[in-house]
Amino acid sequence: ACGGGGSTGGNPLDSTSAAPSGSASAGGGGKAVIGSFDFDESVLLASIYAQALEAKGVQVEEKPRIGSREVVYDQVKSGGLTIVPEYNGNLLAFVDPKTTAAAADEVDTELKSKLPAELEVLDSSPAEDKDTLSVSKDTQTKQSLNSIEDLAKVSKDMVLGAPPEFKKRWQQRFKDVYGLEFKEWKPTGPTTADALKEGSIQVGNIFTTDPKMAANNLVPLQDPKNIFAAQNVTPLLNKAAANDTIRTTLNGISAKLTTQSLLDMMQKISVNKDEPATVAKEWLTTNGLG
Amino acid sequence: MGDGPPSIWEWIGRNWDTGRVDSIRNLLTDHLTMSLVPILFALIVALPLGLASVRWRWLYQPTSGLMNVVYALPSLPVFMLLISVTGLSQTTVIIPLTFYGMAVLIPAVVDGLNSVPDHVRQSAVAMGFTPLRRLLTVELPIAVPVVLAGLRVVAVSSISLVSVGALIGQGGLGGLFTRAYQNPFMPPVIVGIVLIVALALVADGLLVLAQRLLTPWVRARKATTS
Amino acid sequence: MITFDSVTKRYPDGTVAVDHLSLEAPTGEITVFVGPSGCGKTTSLRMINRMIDASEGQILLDGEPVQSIDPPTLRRGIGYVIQQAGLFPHRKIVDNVATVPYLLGWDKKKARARAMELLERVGLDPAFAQRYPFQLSGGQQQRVGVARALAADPPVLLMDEPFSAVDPIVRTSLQDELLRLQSELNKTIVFVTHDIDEAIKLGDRVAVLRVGGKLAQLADPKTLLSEPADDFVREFLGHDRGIRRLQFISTKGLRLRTDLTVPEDFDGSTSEPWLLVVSGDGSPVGWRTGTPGGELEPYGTFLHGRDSMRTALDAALLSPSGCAVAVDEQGKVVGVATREALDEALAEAADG
Amino acid sequence: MITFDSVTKRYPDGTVAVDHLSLEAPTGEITVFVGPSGCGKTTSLRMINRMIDASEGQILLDGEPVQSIDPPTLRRGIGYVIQQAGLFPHRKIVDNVATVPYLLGWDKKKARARAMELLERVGLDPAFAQRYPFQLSGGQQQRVGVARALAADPPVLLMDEPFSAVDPIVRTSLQDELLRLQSELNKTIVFVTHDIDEAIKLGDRVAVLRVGGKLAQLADPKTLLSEPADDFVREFLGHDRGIRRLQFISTKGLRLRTDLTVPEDFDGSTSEPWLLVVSGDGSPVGWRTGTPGGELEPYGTFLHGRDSMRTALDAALLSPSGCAVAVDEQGKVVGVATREALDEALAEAADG
Amino acid sequence: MSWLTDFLGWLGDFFGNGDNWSGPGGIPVRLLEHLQFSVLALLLAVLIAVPVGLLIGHTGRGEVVVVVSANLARALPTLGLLVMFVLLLGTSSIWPVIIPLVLLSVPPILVNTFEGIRGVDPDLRDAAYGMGLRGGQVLGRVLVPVALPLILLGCRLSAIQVVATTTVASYTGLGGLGRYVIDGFATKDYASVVGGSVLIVLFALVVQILFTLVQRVTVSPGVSQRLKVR
Ligand SMILES: Nc1ncnc2c1ncn2[C@@H]1O[C@H](COP(=O)(O)OP(=O)(O)OP(=O)(O)O)[C@@H](O)[C@H]1O
Ligand SMILES: Nc1ncnc2c1ncn2[C@@H]1O[C@H](COP(=O)(O)OP(=O)(O)OP(=O)(O)O)[C@@H](O)[C@H]1O
Ligand SMILES: [Mg+2]
Ligand SMILES: [Mg+2]
Repeated sequence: ACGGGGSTGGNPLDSTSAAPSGSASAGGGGKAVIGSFDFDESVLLASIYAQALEAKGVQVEEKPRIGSREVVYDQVKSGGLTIVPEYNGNLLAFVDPKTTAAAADEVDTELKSKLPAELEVLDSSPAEDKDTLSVSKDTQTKQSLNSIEDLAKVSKDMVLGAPPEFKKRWQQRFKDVYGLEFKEWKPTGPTTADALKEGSIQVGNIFTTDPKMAANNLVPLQDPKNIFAAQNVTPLLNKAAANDTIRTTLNGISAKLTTQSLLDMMQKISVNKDEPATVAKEWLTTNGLG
Repeated sequence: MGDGPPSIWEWIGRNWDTGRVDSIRNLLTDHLTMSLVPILFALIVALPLGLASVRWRWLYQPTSGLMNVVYALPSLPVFMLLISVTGLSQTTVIIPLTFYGMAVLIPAVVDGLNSVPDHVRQSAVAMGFTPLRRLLTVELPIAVPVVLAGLRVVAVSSISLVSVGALIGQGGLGGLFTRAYQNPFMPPVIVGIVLIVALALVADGLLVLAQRLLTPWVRARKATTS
Repeated sequence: MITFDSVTKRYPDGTVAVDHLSLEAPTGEITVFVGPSGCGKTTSLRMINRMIDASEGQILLDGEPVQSIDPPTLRRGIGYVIQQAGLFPHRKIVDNVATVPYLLGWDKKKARARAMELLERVGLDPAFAQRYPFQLSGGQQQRVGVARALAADPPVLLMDEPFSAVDPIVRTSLQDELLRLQSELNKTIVFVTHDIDEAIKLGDRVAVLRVGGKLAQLADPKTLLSEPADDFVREFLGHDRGIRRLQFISTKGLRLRTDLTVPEDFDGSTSEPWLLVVSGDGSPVGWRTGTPGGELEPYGTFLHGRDSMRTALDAALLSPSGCAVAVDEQGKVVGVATREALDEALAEAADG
Repeated sequence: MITFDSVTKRYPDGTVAVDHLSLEAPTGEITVFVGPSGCGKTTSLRMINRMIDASEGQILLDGEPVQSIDPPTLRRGIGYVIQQAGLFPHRKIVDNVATVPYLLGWDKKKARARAMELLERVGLDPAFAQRYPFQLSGGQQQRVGVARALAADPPVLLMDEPFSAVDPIVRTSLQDELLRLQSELNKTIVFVTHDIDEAIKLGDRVAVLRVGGKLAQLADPKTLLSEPADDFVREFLGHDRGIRRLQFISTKGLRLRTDLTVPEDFDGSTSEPWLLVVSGDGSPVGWRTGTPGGELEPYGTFLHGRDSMRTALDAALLSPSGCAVAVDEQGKVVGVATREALDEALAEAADG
Repeated sequence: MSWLTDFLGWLGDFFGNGDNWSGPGGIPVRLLEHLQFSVLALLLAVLIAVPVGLLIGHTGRGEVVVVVSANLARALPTLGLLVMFVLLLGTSSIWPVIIPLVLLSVPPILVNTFEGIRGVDPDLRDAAYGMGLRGGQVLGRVLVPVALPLILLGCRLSAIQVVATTTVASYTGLGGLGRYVIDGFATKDYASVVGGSVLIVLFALVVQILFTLVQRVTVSPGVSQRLKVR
């Protein structure tokens, strides 16, 4: 769009309600507005950050489920949000769509250099939640699929299910890297796993931490060309609003967070329908961070 | 925290008042704000517009035509278009709902005023009422039942329409639906639907009650005819 | 007194509803405007209280031009009664009646007391006071309408077809009630109707208007019936003009014979062709022929001195003897009006 | 012939609307049901075409019980006219009239031709055929209602207060129209009204019902007026019963004098107290006294042999001479009915 | 004015983008999908509501159904109902979306059909029976033509409802024009949001106009003119 001169110019989807809310009397540890994407894992991570920071005397405001990265990123940049739990690989791909970095170190290094000045990322945690292209066990055996490469020959007859924003992000890269062209891109969102099971899609974009993966007998296809980069949980901060209390606390969390614990927590949320806040609290307590 | 999903009652208990923005209680408050404010605004705007349309008859045709068009506009795209002006705020939901309310209330005010029998109006004139006094003490009171009937429709549909706002993150209880869809789980959906319907019924009931108190002459008529 | 001085009303669309109307409605009398639909009756009436303003000419109220009075003030001093009563549906009967007193700023208590008094005056049970209009019948509503118009005791009353929406029986009783009230109150009443019978019954003077809003004739009812000014009026007066005229001739002067009555047990014979059999308490039983035996024949009665010649004639036509039976208020026979006596009276009436 | 054989209608709520009603409506005649509101007139009428089914007793149509006939079939053979005409708003007038012919499967062209014929018959301009009902006045709609009921030429016609929603003048013309039609068509008509005048004007026989659905009296109008069965009927018949009865007495036998007319230029004097001045073309001009000079006095006329004694009496009462002027259809003077002649005729009438 | 230029800019971006005009996500396809869902839902609603409304209005039995459904339909949140059916029935077919769509559009038609039939002047009904029309004929030849303006009004309100709900239904994965709005919102592609919204609004207006035309053609002037005269 035309980012014209007037104050109303630019993308209206920027002007989220996440504008800094007034003059909060900065307590001991300052003030933080923590946002999250509109899926449960992000809400969970944000809640872990929030509760840990609160325990350190930071005044916290939560803005859960704001939307996709496209929306949230700009909020952090503009200072509307202070902290967002990010995934280093996708963040990098977002900042620099042409990147080829795939390994965690590589990604982190590149990310730190490419981020605009207003933003910073803290330590990446070992906990990882990768995007995958997954198929049902049936499909896998029938089409003898193992990796995304195998998909290229049959993808023209297949329907891909993913969140709505997935297409815009990946369509071109799938084509460039693996030569994938799907018959149709279906915006399935949270119902992707069910859709796979029912057969209304043949390939689905599912997170590795999604407990539905195992529950529904789905198989993630290997990604030999590392199109999906490392996806370690990494806090994204607005530099101006951050302080050392925040940095230390969040780095402390990242150090203890593992893929398994993420999986466990997601299991509780997704299957047991526990509240992300409760699950977060539990984890903090167990790890002596609450 | 046990294994397996909680029952709907457990779920309500856990989420009722967590002190977080998306606790059911907070959603309820948001929902009420976003539905009641438009009802109020619509009434405030529709009264003078309705009065004007009755006084200057040529005004009615274009006004009602426009309101007909407004009423036909689907809410979601209107919310979306409005984002460019008002951003992702409650206002974005409140403005269209106000217009939908007006689309129902303006005709209601006009019908209400037209429901004043001509002979009643004439007698008021003949008895020496000044125009303003006639409007306030004769015509408006007689129009009340029809206006209230319109207001009931507006109240109920506003309350249920607010939930669509969840798709732009401003849906009050509608937030329960998007959340439940993200992490497929029925209790929030049920709670959302039940609370919204209950809110609507309560609002409707209050308006019926208001009608009874305001218009005893109408209630009495019903009692004798049924 | 209300004076129309060459009043013309031309509506914006060019319709001339009233055309140079000049007439007077005298104080304390009922003046009736009558005429076919669209002849300008309502328009004329409503120009008096300025619901409509005259295009030309002027209307005077006791000499003062109504144009010079502020409409709401003018109207508060003029009672107005219309067909559907125009009661306020949202107010109780008592408050409906007290509307103008409230407007005039009377004390609430006083206004209500006045309303209660008026309800009684127009023949309504005080229990109705606390009801709403819809709970009353059409006739009762009309009575409330009259009470409301009278509430502030205005000297002038305008009535636009007030009784035309009620059924004939109630209508008659409302007319009688109005005449009774007027005999007590002596208001200056202008009454609009399209029913010539009503006009003749109620009017001290009747103004017949023709379409286009021209005055065709202004006269007292009797003169109207006997001397219609032209074919239009004659036509409008319709059938039975001669018979209806009898209504204004009293039976007071009617010569009665008292020698034609016999008790029930009488069985002699006389030279008279018919005899009226009277019971012990003086009420009529029936006619018998001069010779005894045979059945009693039907008879018709009239209230001597109170009923009109019309009733007497009707009574005469009901009995084979051709004689009408005169009775008093108790229903006792006063005498018999023979055909000759009636003829005499009619001839006299025809002459004058 | 329609026969009510001890018919009772009890509504589910217990109301007895019609109570053991037995009467006959003879073929080719107009039978009128009259009575106060709620007396069961409508109920009785609607039991004939089975819009309502009788609770007890039966109704026979030319001897056949209506119960044995399938209602729609029965109704197609019976014309039905109601107050607001009940025209189909979505159909043009011509199609409204042709409704029953269409139902009976007539050819469309034939049905329309029949409809056009009927429109003319009831006195409507054929141009109305292509209009919709809302474009017609109440009286015109009512005419269409009658035309529609007659479309399939049913032998029986049921009419429920068909003319009560139109104004008095139109009403009179509709009544006249109906009588004219009936004189041509000779249908068996059952007519419901609450207006006794209408009943007397239209009915060959009048059935007076009292509330509760009991028959109070069944008689021809003349008998009804002269011999009401009881106080209820007498009360219901109302005022002027004697005068109205004259309506059924023809002026045919009325003795006329032809020696009382003089031309306009006559200025002699006679021994007669009054002389009728007649113009060159034979129409009456006015009364003059026996001695010449003085103004001409008003007069009243009646159509000799066509008008009733009521009109003759009225005419007599309009002139100071007490004599009624008999004229022919062209308005030419045929003779003069003196007061004596009238008295004679009235006495005769009173006797029987 | 910058607001307007922005707006026109977004519109230009959306409609000027050739990709938006072809393929499974192109405007013609989305339009057709929207049309299909709407027509299918409306058709089903009409098939259910009109006969039931006629029956209840004609016989006078079951009025409660009408009253309750009218109130409930206004109170029920569209989005909630959609999510509920999708959670209950999955997304393998369009029925989980079509069912709530139909559910929500039945009541306006039902209520208006019922009111239309019941509101017909009782004298008219009487006259029809009196002339020997049978029950079905009275309904078909008299009541329906006279009640048609109201029946069509009900259908129009339903159509409006269907168009709006179909848009919301895109949230649960249904195709149609709502996709542009939902996907655009998710990817912060406001041009797509604006373009989609404008398309939907135009679509709704066309539907509105279409019904006005249908009304003009099918309602007898004897009925519609009479309404005007009043
Ligand atoms: N506001 C108006 N504008 C134009 N013409 C009018 C208006 N009001 C009345 N008229 C016309 O003026 C004439 C007189 O109307 P008015 O109401 O005074 O008649 P009316 O004698 O009271 O008739 P009715 O007996 O029907 O009440 C009629 O021709 C009527 O159509
Ligand atoms: N469907 C019904 N259920 C119960 N009572 C009824 C019904 N229809 C009529 N009645 C009652 O039956 C009686 C006769 O009614 P009907 O309509 O035949 O009277 P009517 O003589 O035609 O009166 P009107 O002159 O007012 O038309 C009345 O007391 C009326 O209230
Ligand atoms: Mg008038
Ligand atoms: Mg009746």
